[in-house]
Amino acid sequence: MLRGAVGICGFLLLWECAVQLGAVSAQQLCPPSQVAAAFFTKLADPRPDGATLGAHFIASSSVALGGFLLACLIGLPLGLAMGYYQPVYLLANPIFELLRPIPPIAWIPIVTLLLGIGAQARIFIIFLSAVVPCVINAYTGIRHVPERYIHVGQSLGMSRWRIFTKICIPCALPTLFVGVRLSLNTAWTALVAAEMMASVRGLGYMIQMGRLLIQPDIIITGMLTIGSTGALMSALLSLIEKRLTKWGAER
Amino acid sequence: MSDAKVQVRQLTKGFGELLVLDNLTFDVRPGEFLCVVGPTGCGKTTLLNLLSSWWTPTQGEICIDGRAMDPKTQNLSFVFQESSAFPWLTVEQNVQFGMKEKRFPPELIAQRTREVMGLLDLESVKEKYCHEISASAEQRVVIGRSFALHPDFLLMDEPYAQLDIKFRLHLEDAILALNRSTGSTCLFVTHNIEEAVYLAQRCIVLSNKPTSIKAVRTIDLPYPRDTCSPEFIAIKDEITEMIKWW
Amino acid sequence: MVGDIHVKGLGLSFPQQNGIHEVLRDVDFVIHSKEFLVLFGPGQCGKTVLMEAIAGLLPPTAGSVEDAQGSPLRTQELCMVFQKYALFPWKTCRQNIELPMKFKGVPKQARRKRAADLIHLVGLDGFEHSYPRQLSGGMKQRVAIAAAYAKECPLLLFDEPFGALDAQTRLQMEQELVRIWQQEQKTVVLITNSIDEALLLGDRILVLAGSPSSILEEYDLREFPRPRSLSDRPLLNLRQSILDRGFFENEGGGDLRCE
Amino acid sequence: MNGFSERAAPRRLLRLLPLLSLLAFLSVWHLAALCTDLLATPLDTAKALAGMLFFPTSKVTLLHHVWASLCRVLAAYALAIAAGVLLGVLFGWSRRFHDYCYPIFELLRPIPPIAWIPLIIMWLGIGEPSKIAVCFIGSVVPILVNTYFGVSRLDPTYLKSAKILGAGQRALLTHVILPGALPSILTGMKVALSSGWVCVIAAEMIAARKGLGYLIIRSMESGDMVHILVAMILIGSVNFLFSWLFSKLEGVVCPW
Repeated sequence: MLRGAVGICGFLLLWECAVQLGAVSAQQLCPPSQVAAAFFTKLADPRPDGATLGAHFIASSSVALGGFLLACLIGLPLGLAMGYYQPVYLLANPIFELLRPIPPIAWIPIVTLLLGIGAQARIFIIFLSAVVPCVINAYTGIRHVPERYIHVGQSLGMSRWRIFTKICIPCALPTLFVGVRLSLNTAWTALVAAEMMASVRGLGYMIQMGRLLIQPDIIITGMLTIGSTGALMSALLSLIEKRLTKWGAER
Repeated sequence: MSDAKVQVRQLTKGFGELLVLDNLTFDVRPGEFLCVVGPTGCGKTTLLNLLSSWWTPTQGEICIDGRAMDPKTQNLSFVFQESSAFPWLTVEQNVQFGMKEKRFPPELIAQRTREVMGLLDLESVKEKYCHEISASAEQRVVIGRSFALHPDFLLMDEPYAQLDIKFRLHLEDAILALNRSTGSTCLFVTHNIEEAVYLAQRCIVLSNKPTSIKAVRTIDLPYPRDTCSPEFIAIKDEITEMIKWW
Repeated sequence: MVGDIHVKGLGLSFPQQNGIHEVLRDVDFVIHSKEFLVLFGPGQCGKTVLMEAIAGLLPPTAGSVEDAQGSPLRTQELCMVFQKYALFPWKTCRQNIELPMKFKGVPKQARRKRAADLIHLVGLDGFEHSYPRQLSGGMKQRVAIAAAYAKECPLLLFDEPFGALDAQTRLQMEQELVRIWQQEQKTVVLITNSIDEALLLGDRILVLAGSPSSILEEYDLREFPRPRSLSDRPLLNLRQSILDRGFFENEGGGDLRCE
Repeated sequence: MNGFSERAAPRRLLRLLPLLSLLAFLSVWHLAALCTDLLATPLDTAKALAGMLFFPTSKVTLLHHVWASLCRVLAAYALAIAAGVLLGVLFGWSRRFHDYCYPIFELLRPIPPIAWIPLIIMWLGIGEPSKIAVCFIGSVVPILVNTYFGVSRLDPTYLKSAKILGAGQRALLTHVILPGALPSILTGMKVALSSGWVCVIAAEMIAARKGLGYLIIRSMESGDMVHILVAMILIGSVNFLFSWLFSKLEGVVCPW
């Protein structure tokens, strides 16, 4: 642990000296001290892009969580059903395979034209990108349930539905959570992209404005906030996962 | 003979033109402990999958108490070689899983759980999950779950093949005790001839592929059997000769 | 040619959160040249650690492993076959067997020829180009044995090589190992937790038990003719006497994992 | 799991379902296009796609854009493989290097590659280098993580066995560590390729003169729906092509 801290301090020190000693022009990169200062000033005053860091943060995370939860609510059951019931798989899979390769950011133009640049549009973009990992991992989770578990269920005379709910879903839970964490990550990335291209609020918009106004400290503050929020959400998610799958430690 | 618990008639299974099981016919008496032994890779697993209604036979039929076998109305249990204990349930929940699915009355479930957990000394690890207990304890959980149902027909596919020799002796006695106390009809499949002779009242010897019944050997030694006694050795050698393929 | 190997006062312990976990304490025995020695004992812990200490993978905390001249045993003079992961799945059988020779810098032609001989010796003709995942458990261990012999070293260590095989294949592989040992005279030390395997294979059996483990008993089986069968009376009596000594009682079922 | 194997569902009907769903999807698309004049019908999109591919109107043909994006991705991808595998092996292999530098990597990793675009544009302008840099960041992370995962998760028995067989440090690396970690390195490379592709499109959408991202943004600004759909289809199919090519490559590179 100690070595890790030493590593990070070294990195920050190196960054500070590089800028102070002029190795890198202050225009392009500002020292960490200035970034810290910008972070605190930005918390309070809305200049230069018309909203405080807090406002951006709330705008971003509310939209991200909205799209993410929607994606889980629709994607997970669909993936589970696709994994277990063949008709559902044959119906849903072709469309899914058709839309899957199109990356989230490619949806931004068409959604912006159709739904404008309001929160709904961004939630829809995030939903589209976050639903893909949910479906894939839910589907894989079910497909990788060991056959002998289902064999046991069948020899106990359990109906297909009970085998699905009492054996397949609990067994697939860990893979499900991998998918959920992946989709949170994708949602967060898609949000930043959407905000950078078509929005008036949010962290993505803030760093985009930072670029236009040549203020590297704003950009870096925005990036660090985005990074730490993403990490925070994932940490929260693994806490929930630990509680739900106490047995999670696979042998 | 009509008093047989399980009747298997002309059981045949082929995949395309590859014939795996060739016309197997045998009976299992109520409460009997029957062993099936055969050379490595002689279709024992195919037989087990058919007997547990996981696969449907190409030809022939399996009846329990005269009626065609049906997992919904009859109690069937299967103990695999690999552990099939559910990792998301604790040891106690695992043992009770079968009974709860068959909607046994609660007090019967409690009584049977105590009985089985006692015999397999799982009391100490009652609240633990599967990854917290040793492989032998986990397999005992599966055996407990199966015997707790007092099944009409219990199939076992070499349940402790992957366990240490020391656990094997301990488990063999536990299984025999459970077979006697619950009176369930057991069919035990194994590669290990000494194990089959130690456990079985009757032993079916299978031939190589396409598998058919080579011989049926009744073993009328008293329990518990001494693996070093001359009669035990004689029977073991006799069966080994029948199977020896190298 | 390294002669007898002396294991003197070998001790080994691992640091743990709550103090030291001592696994071995003053283990003393001699491995005679060209002998088939079996280290027999319960459970997994003590024996594998001892084997790795002899092989030089684990530095002992006390004592030493020396050859006849008193200099410490070097890894070049021995080879080891593990129970699982004995082969590299990304290499074909022939590549696995040629590997030790490649490391020693043996030229390609000589390697190819020696590998062919060894594949024939272990009875795997025709499987040169298949990958380990295409082979059965028994066949994989045959390749591992061939690879060990390819290193051309006087001492071979086997760490429960047939532990993962089914009963019949295990019996077959035990007979194969004895045949190969008799054909290519080398010193062999084998670990097992199966009493039958020890009786069928060993010239001498050393019982390793207790915690910390040490050599509790030595049995000499050289007067039993080979090939041995567990059905003949004298061997059975010996089996019974070893079991009666109750080396395992203090081990107990041990419900928690002993990795 | 073969939960379907023994079901008695009529085979014929099941085979029709995929066709059915595709038809449904196209008809919904068609209907939506008819009622809102914004969306282009599938037919028009197909015609436009064919048109742009085979009889280019503007001097910069569609293939130019695709080619521009592709070059950027592949250049960055090559760099990412070299850096990712090297760092991944270093992290997995030497304890000290891992302890000092891995936390820094962990700190920067949560920042999505797209969030780097503004900073990179400030540093490198909107020319080729900045696109390649963004794409590099997008690709190097998955490769590095998977290589590190592959190396550190390798079963220690392989290393012991190799040492016993007389392998030196260099031989350990080439004969054991790299081949052992290869399957997960390949997974990383597969993810990296599509993630790199996404990054280059994003970078082009923000500031570029050539490339699919630029094309789609220009169509958005001019409200030209057909070209947006065409660009989306192209972006999607290239991504699909990458993953298809990769699964073929995986079969050849590690047959075990």
